[in-house]
Amino acid sequence: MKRPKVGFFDFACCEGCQLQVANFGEELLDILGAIDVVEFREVMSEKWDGDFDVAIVEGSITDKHAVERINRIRERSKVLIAYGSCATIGGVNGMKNAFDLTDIRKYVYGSDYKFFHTEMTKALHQVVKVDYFVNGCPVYPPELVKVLKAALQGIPYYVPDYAVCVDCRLNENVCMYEKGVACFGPVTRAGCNSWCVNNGNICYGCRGIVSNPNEKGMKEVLTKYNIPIEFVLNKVNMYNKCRELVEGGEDDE
Amino acid sequence: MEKVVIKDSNYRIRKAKILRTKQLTKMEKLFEIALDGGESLDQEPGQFVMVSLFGVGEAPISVCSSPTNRGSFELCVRAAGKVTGAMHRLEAGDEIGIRGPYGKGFPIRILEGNDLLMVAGGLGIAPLRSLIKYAFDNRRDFGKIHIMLGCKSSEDLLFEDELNQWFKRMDVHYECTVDRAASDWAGHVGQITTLLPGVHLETERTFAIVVGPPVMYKFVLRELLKKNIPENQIILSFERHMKCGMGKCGRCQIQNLYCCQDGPVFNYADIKNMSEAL
Amino acid sequence: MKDLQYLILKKENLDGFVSRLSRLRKVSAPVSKGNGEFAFEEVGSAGRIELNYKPTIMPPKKYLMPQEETLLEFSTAKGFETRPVVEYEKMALFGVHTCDLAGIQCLNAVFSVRPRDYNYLTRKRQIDIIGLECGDYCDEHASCTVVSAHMPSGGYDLFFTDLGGYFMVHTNTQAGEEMIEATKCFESAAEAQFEDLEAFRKKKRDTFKNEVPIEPRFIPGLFDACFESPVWKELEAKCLACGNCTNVCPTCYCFDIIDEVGLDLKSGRRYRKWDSCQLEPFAKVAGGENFRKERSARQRHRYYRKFRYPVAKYSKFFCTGCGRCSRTCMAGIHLKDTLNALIKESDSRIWKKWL
Amino acid sequence: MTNKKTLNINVEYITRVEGHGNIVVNVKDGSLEKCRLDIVESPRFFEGMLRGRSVFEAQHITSRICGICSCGHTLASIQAAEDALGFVPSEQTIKLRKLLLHYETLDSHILHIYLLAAPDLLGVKSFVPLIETHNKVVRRALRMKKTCNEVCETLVGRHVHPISAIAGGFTKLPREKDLDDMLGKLEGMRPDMEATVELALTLKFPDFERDTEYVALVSDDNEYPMLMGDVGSTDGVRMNKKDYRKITNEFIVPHSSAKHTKLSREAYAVGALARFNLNSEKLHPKAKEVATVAGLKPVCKNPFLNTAAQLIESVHCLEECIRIITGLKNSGVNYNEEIVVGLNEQGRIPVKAGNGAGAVEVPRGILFHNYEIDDKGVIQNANCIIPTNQNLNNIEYDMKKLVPEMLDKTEAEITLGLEMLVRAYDPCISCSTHFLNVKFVNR
Repeated sequence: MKRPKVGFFDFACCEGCQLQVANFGEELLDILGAIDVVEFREVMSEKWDGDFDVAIVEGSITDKHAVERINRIRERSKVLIAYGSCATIGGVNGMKNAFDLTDIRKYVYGSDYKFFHTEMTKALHQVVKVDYFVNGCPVYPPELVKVLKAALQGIPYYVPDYAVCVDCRLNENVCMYEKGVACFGPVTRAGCNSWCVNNGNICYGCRGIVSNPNEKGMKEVLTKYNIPIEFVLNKVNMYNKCRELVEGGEDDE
Repeated sequence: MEKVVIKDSNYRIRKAKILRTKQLTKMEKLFEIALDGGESLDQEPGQFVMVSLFGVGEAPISVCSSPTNRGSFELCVRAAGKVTGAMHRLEAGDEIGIRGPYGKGFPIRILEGNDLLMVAGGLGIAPLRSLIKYAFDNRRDFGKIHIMLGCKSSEDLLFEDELNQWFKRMDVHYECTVDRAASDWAGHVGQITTLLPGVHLETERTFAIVVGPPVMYKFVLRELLKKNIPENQIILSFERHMKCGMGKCGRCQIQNLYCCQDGPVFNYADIKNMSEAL
Repeated sequence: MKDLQYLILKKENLDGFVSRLSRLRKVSAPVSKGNGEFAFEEVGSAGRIELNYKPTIMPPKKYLMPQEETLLEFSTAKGFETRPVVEYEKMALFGVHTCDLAGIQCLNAVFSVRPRDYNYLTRKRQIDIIGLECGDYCDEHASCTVVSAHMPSGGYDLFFTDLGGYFMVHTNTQAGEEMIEATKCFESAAEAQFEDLEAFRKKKRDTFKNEVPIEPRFIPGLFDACFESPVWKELEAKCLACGNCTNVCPTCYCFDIIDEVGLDLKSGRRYRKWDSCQLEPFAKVAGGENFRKERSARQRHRYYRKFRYPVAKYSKFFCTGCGRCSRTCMAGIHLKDTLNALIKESDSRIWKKWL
Repeated sequence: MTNKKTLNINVEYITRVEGHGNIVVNVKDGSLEKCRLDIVESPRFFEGMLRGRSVFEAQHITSRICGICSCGHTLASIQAAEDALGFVPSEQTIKLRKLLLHYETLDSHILHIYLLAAPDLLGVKSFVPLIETHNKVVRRALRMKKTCNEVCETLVGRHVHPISAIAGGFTKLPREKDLDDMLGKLEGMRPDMEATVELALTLKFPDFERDTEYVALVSDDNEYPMLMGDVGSTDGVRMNKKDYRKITNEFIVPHSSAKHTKLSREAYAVGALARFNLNSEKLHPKAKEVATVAGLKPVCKNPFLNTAAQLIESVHCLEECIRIITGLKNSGVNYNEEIVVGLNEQGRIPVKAGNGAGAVEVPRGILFHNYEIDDKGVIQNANCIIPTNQNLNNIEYDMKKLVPEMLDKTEAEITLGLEMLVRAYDPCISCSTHFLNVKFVNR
């Protein structure tokens, strides 16, 4: 069997998800036995001008240049994988959308702000067709392997559409609510093995919200535990602000 | 952790080979399958098997051929999920795994000697076809046979060449309707319920067998009851999500019933008060 | 006769028992997880074991029916080859409360009924179970008396009752006898000690009272009358569908079956993994239809799977009164509240008929 | 020089660096007209987004500035937050933070030495062909990388965006078996480290020097300063971290979406070489030994040798990690210090208005975070100055000196030389495109 040609690409992101690939250790060599990585700017100088069987794309779309580039990548790729929170749900870059874009540009660049174009942050699927989603900030490596295999097999991968609590309970963590702390586990898509709660932190919702959350019930729970709802909504926007964007969302200019 | 191979596992797989495939429509493909070593599937009409595509998973698929057809069996597969989607890429000669048959099929011994009104909507024709074929192969065991078929559009019709033959048969009353017709469609247009009022039935000796999507049942049942077909002479077959086929995994449960063991074929009288069933 | 089945283990010998046993097999027992929570974990001595614990976060079903277990190994490299397998581990579970013993008995019933599940049954044979009696309620969520799970009624190999300076130990099976033989820590029980046990049980009968205002034999009838009750709609508003209640339930056993391949895409395994009827995709079919889309229908289904359906199929409740589902529910859906609401609601309906 | 060469080099997207940068060089008739490092990374406005957020969320958010130095950002952010709140962390917490910082430095240096820099020195385009030709070396690199990742995972949940390190301390402290596990893995790494040193000593680095001012943390004690200290330079500057703006003197250049900096002269450099040049006498004896064998002496002015300084620091970090864990094993960990996240907001740490700065030596050099918070702990202004920003100006000056020295070479060779120079600094470009708030500075 010919190894499929795989390219890694990045847009606005921290490149931490790509780094997760290097963290596989020697297992990476097994993965490289199954795929032929032909472009991966962060660790390779090789470039590829043919088509890609699989494009793994990290980062969100934040300007016109990026829109053009992602469209070019899409055209050249049989399968496109949105890789990491920035790509799948907009991630932390989405926090920008809570501000007036001109205002935030002025804040950061001062009087020269006009040189620096930016648009509302978008997740990849809000710009191009996406075949697979690997959620998480950063991605959970076992899930990446799962998705990669599904892509190679040509079968769909369904991102779990149930709460992080499922895994969290199986891991026998003491529930954050028991400790009196707000946690996004109940409304966040599982698949990370409740990574953050296992380490004593709360779930921040980096994998996106389940498709049918009980918002009213969630608010009641917060009220019950005396947690200010405003505080929580602000926190949920740390990763999930782009949810509010309608497909092909508004540009500021 | 120790690991041993167990002989009597419920999850043992029988090897099978695809003998022939036929693309019926864009979404549906027919597979003729033979178990390894000439084993017989020994299914009843209306039963289903778990089909294994290793590395992809298992899916419950009802057998659409009649047990009177020995040596091989047929599955009509709609590409709707992971396994069924991948199955569409398989061709003659490919190997698959089979578990089963599972479930309760159509109650042949009870149907014998009676008239049959068989109503199928969409993919519902697949399980019903096993009974139709069985009844044709044992034609003298049954009274009148009515077949009413409904489909979204004429392009979606399954087993078209067979339908034409049924149409030509003198000992079968066959009608077909489509919701949307292509320009070359000369038949009925409209919901399946529009066919029923015109059928003449001897209600006391007629069994209605209905297989179709969930939305269809409500309307068809209303028509059948209007025609005074006794509740215990209405037979339905349900589709549910199944994983084990053995009444354990809980997926297919309809209140206290397990679709995989107590069904998929049910008597309307038994389930008419179960709100999860219909 | 009775005397032969009972031995005592002095408290100071508990550590000897546990450490000797742990040299023979893995021993798992309740330990503290902090914040007043407990979990069954592997121990090598009695040091970390909490004898006075409220039900662990996960019930012992995590050992009998692991969250993930391989059913089949396959290779498609040349033709295909499959091997049905069972994974098991020789172990002893120490300190299992009567509610959890009842839970294990429920699982035994499910997997013994035909078609029998050899994966479960083979593993079960390798697990010795040592019960531990409660003298008092663990907390306000427990409802073991309504389902009669507060008193020992089999399902164990050895059963410990803490009577102060020593444990009264009941031997129920040959596996239990073998543990006693192998560890040599036990002594025969004296008459006075049987009296202690009697006194303990008597006090216990006074402490444990039916927690809901209905006789257990009427519960199936209650549920028959309440399928369309508005109580379920109230749960719709509260439930977050996190699946906690089913995951922590000692008798929930629904599962998913998943294939996993290696990077060669040719060999792999088929395994089953716990699933939950509370989760959105559970009853969804490939065509997109979801047969229990509403959270109310899913919650209702859960309750019926505890109090109605298994009564017909296995002649027992599949609720053990352990209270875990209520304890774990951040939305505050509490089992006793639900039962009370159903009782109240059906009472009012009966009254309405009369008025 | 008789070379009347005309050159037009345009490297779009420098590879094997973190983030997007282009090199633009224009030589006309043998004289250098243009020589620039363009930063074309899409800006992400982190400082802007931090406004209105709780200072206790800052470390979680700023960790996302960069996946490679996320632990460094976390630590700088925590330091700034605690400074603003007037909170003093416990000794145990400081020990564990130092351990975390060493883990990340070790991890990052190994990644850079093996996967990013070594291919140039071995004349290949990436580590991928090395799988065939130098399988043992690649395996060793991946093994070391994985060990770093695993110990990080044990300590803080994961390396990329650590989970348990927050303002106030740690949400999960390593258990006895965790300490044993980490210690075992690190001690097991020593042979690989020795082999790495051996291999690195065989590499031939380009001969090039430029007189440069180097900036790094300095301190008066005997510890090689990474987490705490004042800011010092080889030109004799020494200032408190609070005065970081006087050191960095940021300014905007039109071709870059990242800000540039200068101190005593036109530019300065930070990073492993800067730290070595300022603090080499405080290195672990084993690291000093490597420096001696490699012939590296302060003040070394060859930027390509930053990779060598990274090697020396790797040895130092590994030994320091082993020392810290052994210490923790002997003293025991106080688990009462384990804190519950989120309860900060509910008064575990008294919240008051303030302005705090953090300065931490992350793998690529000194990193500054600065937050101004109100009396509810809400961030009013934020500023992060990234090592790569500080190096960009210096890289350009290096390039301007390097190009004329290479004019007799082919265009491909010059291009590679320039790329290697940029890569030697191990730039982290997505980090560097988070600019300061100009208004904030001028106020």
